[in-house]
Amino acid sequence: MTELNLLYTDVEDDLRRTVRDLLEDRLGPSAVTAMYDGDRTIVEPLWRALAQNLGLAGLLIPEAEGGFGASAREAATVCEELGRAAAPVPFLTSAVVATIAVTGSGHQVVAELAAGVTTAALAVPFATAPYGPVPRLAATEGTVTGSVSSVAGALEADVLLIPVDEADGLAIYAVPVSEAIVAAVPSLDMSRQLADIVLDAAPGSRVRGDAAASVRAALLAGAAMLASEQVGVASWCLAGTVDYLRERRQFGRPVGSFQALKHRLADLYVSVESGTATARYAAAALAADDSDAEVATAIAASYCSNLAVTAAEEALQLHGGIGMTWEHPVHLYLKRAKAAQLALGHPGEHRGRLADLVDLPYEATDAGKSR
Amino acid sequence: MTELNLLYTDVEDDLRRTVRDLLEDRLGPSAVTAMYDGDRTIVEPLWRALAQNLGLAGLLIPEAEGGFGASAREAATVCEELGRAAAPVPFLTSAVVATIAVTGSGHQVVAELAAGVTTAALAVPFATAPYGPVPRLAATEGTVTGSVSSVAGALEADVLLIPVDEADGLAIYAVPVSEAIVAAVPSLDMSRQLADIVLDAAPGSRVRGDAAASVRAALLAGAAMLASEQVGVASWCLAGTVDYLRERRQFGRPVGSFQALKHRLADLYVSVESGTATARYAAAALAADDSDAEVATAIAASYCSNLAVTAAEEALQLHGGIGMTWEHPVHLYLKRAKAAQLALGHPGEHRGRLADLVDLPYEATDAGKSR
Amino acid sequence: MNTQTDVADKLSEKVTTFLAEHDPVTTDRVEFLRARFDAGLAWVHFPIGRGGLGLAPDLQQQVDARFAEAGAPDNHPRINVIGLGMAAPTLMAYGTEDQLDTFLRPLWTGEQVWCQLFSEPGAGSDLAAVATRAVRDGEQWVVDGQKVWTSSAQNAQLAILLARTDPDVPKHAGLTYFICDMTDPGIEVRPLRQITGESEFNEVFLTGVRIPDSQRLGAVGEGWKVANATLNNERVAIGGGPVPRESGMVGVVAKSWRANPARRRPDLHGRLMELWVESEAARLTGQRLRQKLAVGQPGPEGAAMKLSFARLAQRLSGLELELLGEEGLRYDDWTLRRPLEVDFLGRGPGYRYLRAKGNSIEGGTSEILLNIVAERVLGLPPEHRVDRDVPFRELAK
Amino acid sequence: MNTQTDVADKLSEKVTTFLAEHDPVTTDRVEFLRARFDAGLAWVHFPIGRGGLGLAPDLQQQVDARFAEAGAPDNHPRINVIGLGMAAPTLMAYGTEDQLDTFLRPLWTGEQVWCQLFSEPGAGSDLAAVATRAVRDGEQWVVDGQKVWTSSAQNAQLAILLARTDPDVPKHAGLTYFICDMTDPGIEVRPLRQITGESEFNEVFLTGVRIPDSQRLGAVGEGWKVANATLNNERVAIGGGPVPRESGMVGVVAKSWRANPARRRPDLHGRLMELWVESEAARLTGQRLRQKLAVGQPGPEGAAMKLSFARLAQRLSGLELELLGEEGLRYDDWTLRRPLEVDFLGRGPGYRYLRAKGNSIEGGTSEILLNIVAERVLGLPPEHRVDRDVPFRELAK
Repeated sequence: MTELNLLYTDVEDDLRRTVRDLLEDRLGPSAVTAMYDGDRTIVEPLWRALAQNLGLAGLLIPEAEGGFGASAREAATVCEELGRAAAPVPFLTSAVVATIAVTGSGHQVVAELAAGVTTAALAVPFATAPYGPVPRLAATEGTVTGSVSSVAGALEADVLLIPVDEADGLAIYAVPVSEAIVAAVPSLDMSRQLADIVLDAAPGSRVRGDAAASVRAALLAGAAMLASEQVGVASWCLAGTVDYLRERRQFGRPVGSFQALKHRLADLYVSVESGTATARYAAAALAADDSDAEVATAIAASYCSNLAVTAAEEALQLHGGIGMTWEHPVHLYLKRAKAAQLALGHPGEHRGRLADLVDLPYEATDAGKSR
Repeated sequence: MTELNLLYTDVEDDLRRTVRDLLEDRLGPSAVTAMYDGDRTIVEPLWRALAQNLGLAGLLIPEAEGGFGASAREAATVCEELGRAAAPVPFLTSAVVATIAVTGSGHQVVAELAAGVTTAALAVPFATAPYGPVPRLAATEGTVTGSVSSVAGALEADVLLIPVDEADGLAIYAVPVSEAIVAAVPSLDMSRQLADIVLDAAPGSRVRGDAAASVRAALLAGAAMLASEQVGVASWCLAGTVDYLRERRQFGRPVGSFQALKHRLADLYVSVESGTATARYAAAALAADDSDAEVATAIAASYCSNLAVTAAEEALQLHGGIGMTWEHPVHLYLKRAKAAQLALGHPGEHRGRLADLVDLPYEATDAGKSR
Repeated sequence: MNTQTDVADKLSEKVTTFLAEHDPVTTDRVEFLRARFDAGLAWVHFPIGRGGLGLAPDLQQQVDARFAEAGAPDNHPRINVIGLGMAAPTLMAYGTEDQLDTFLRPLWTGEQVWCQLFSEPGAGSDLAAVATRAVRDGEQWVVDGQKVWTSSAQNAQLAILLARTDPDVPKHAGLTYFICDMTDPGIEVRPLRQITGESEFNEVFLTGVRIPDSQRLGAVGEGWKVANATLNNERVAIGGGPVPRESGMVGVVAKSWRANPARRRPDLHGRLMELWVESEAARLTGQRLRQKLAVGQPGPEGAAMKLSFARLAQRLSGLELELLGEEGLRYDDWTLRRPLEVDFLGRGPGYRYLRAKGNSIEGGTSEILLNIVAERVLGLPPEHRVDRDVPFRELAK
Repeated sequence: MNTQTDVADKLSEKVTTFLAEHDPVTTDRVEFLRARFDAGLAWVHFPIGRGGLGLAPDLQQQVDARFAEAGAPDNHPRINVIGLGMAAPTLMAYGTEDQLDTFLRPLWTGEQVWCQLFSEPGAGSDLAAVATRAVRDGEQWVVDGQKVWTSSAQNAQLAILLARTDPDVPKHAGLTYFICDMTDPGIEVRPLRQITGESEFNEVFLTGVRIPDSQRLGAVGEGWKVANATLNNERVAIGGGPVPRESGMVGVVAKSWRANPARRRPDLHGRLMELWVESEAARLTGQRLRQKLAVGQPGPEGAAMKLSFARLAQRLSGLELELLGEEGLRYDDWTLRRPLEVDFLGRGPGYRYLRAKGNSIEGGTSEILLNIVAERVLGLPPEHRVDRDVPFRELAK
């Protein structure tokens, strides 16, 4: 077995630089803060620039289907940068999760996604883990009826991809948002605001049947890419705090010279390095279609979910009072991190799946399933 | 409901002082260290002084049965001091657990225990929690046959109290050690060395039938008193480390002036205070025969078991290299703490029982038991 | 002869007499409160003539209970926390007779609400690094600077203010303590929004604010000593009576666990039980501390309580969101509000999670409290201080 | 043209030739090793004539593999860890030609085992606080003092020694580095027993030990610089090839979990899975670090690896005892032994628990490593140092 490369390739470094430059240029923290008061004007132009100008929308779509044919490694690099900027764009929900759910279906939505002219969202609650059955709606004669709550990416989407219960299994229907009631809900993380969706005999187009594996693959890749996003969040928190404590002076000396704080930041650094390794491994395993990909994802998802929360909590505490204010961006990362911890499977769910996969079952019997 | 007093009464403070003076006078750490090489000469005279001269053997036995008629509060105070000195005496095993198992039986062993002329041990593995069934031996025509492993206090005992399976439930038989094979086993904590017991048609005297409640009460009180012992261990570790770091100089200043270490010791202080409160509450609740006594014991046992381990681990680390040596007493406390964590129920078992008692079951159904 | 009971009985009689003379239902609210103050029943441990009777502080509880029973109006203590808890004892300790005459009664009756102008953006945990300047101009002081984290500034008539009167001496030596009129035209109050979306606190900008020298508390240059008296009052307040099991955050989470059987998972249960046990440990530690204080064994252990409280509130509110899953991803309301009190239990779980982050920062960060425990409780040596003997002006900012 | 392959091929040829000329089975062991040294196949990155060929260090692995394949005797590298890993590179960097002639070959062949006389009871983490004195006496130095934590002292013929030659200058400036003969009559080695019952290390007492000045390494007063070269070699050693999943302590605990279904409980499972994930994270971090080093992106991240390793070893070995319950209360053997290597996996769980406590102390405590990460990786400001400019003699001990 060749060892997977856990470093960033030159291509990935270039991609990172491009994305980072664009975000530094176009997105200030105050624009994200404004979203908490309902001002979402930043989203559309920023996403258009990333999706179309940089071509990120079609990053994961095979060239044959009109995309870039890049791998999870590159997508992960993008996610890291989006996390680092707390960027309010639907890359994860549209270009990763929705895209993987429909790739290979031959449906026209794939080409539209590849071109970045359509943005989509898989209509499942954002908390859904890749391991269990997903909530499904009902379809009759080409129309879909039902509701789904707390969907991420729906507010930015043109098309909703609806998991539908058919006689022979799960199907995916594409429903234009114009045919759905999409109600924005106040969300813990307004940089990825959720929505409740209601469909009442909404006309839909059947994208694919036998879709359980596709949905599972989509959510699994989502969890793996979210881990890289969480690494980005954690890296920002570490770097921002180090910078702040190097400058901030109290008791006549830089606050960053106090040993207790230094040790906490050093601990955090060790964790960020570890998280980076797990997220890189998950991305590399998915990119290589490695048999260890599911294990790798569960490791990265459970580790990085908690890492980002810890990093953001430490960042806030070590910033002191200023970290509690609306003006300072640290809260944007705390909210992003805490919401991401609950998204696409809670760390405990990932560890539970891992226990099955690596033969460390909870139960005293060896009857199989661990919960 | 009157609030239970969580402070030490004057009587308890006097008792503490008496016990501490005797231990400081008679027991150096080197005597405990010597036990790891098999030298147990300290045990018998030290225990005789405590049991008979100070009368601690009969502390918990009602005056009507020849004892002092003191309560769990006083016994807990004694346990704290024994923990603080890592004292190798069978107070917990004989004067608490064995004594409570037979108190009220009317058997002559009670009077002998009260006088301190007999030392006893309840023959159950030291790891046994108060919540499940205890392992039992078989009795035929006044003789007992079977084996029990890893029993604490057996090496110091004159009489073994054997849980025996009878047609109508659990009984306790008293068997003189001279009729048993008691094999000392190398133990993690040699200050409370364990033994394996084998009985081959050993003649025994039936102490009581219908003994399940007595055994349970004995183990529960044992767990509560062990919590106070653990507080004593933790207090020694904290105080010893603070003293050491105040004196020890590195880099031209007292090591105790480094902030990272100060914060860790301050955290430990907070935990020791909390542990003291839980142990005091458990002792007070048992002394008052409060309906909350089982909850109080489970809280104290689960909290203080981990507290003592944390305190000893921190003490070792903060002592640096010297803490890893055989000469320095810190390892005696680490071994005592780690063994105590596994004794009379693991913290997880206590929390599991607590979950049932306070209606926080694990299972999704409300079928009752939490595991 | 039990003199303690004796005193309590006499006090009870006094209340009875007062209530007979002042019908709590028909008397005007402010008149009633003024009369209660004048009768010495406001804070019985204060001296006679100053709203008290020179009695033991623990007798206050029975007096308050009697008035509450009788349906008497209270002085809205939660609206004037700074005044009652911090300004009043500091006034009592350092105030001149004139100052006591002027300020104590309207403070206690709630006619004047007080706020605190200590914290500054540049100071943070280094409380003495106050940069707000007060310059003497005849019988007045002229104050310029900026304060922050001021609760109730929008409602307050008066403030306790710490300002630098001499920048040429070391940090702690150049401060003076004032009573500042919040209606001065040089005062501007701006709400400071917090991560919860709310604005509990304010920034206060002082521009040419004039304070008569008669409103100086303590000597010029003794501000740090006076401020410490105030701050000690903040930390001493450990709160009154017994706290039942599952109070506060642990109760919220336990309730949520009981109500959501479908969300139960073993990893969450493990953490729930650990935190439940720790919450009980903290509750019992508080109980033990109260018992110690009652028999006169006080100490700086209040710092330890605050540390535990903050840690538990944060960990439990974090767990609550994890327990709720999808529901935890939603937030109740981001609208800017200006509440006068924190409503931990009335708001949603996301609010609790965010607001609890402040518990380890406000009123002394957990890091400062750990220093206090290490140095004052454990006797560990202090950090090397580079700012002790340097004139404030020369300290690098 | 791939010059790298080219070099590797030529090296391989050289080994083939050597093996043809020196039958690894029939040649006397020491003769064989001496010849291998002389052929430059001992450590190929050392210069020609010093056991090497001046090649890249990563070529050594293939050479060692070839010799192992051929059944050649090795130089018992685990018995002479200090000599090979620390003394040799320091000699190479600071040794005179005479010193290199005298010491390198018998060091590499294992004819002379080395130990390290740096640590002292009074110094601890403050490595430069060496109190052992070396006083010049003509062409010799006379050394008196006490060293500690010396592994292999009972087998060593030689030692690298750090001693104070000038107490009147600041701490770091008064040290000198020597090669000390362990057979000198002034040397007394006493086993130092550890909490496991074993004695891996020794105390070494030096009384009037005489060292010729020709055995000084580096200039008088430059001992700290030379010692740092040695210590950096200690920390660089991150170890060679890929590490499979569930290696080391996590594998032991996972195996125990699989073998003991009756002991499974949800709280233990939660901790097992957390530590399993953390162990994987640490393993992948190590893999990533190796990949970085291979493409020449080194850094001080080795400190981070050591921190993770110590923490995991301690937490996992603690969990193992909890998982075992009653069995965890028993210990395998308290008898005093003097092993030359630590046998983590061959001994019992109690031993593992106790021995792992040393992982965060030996070779740099975790606290010192955290300082290193904070200052050298994150660039946070150093602590205020009070001992930099004071003569060693005047520092309070």
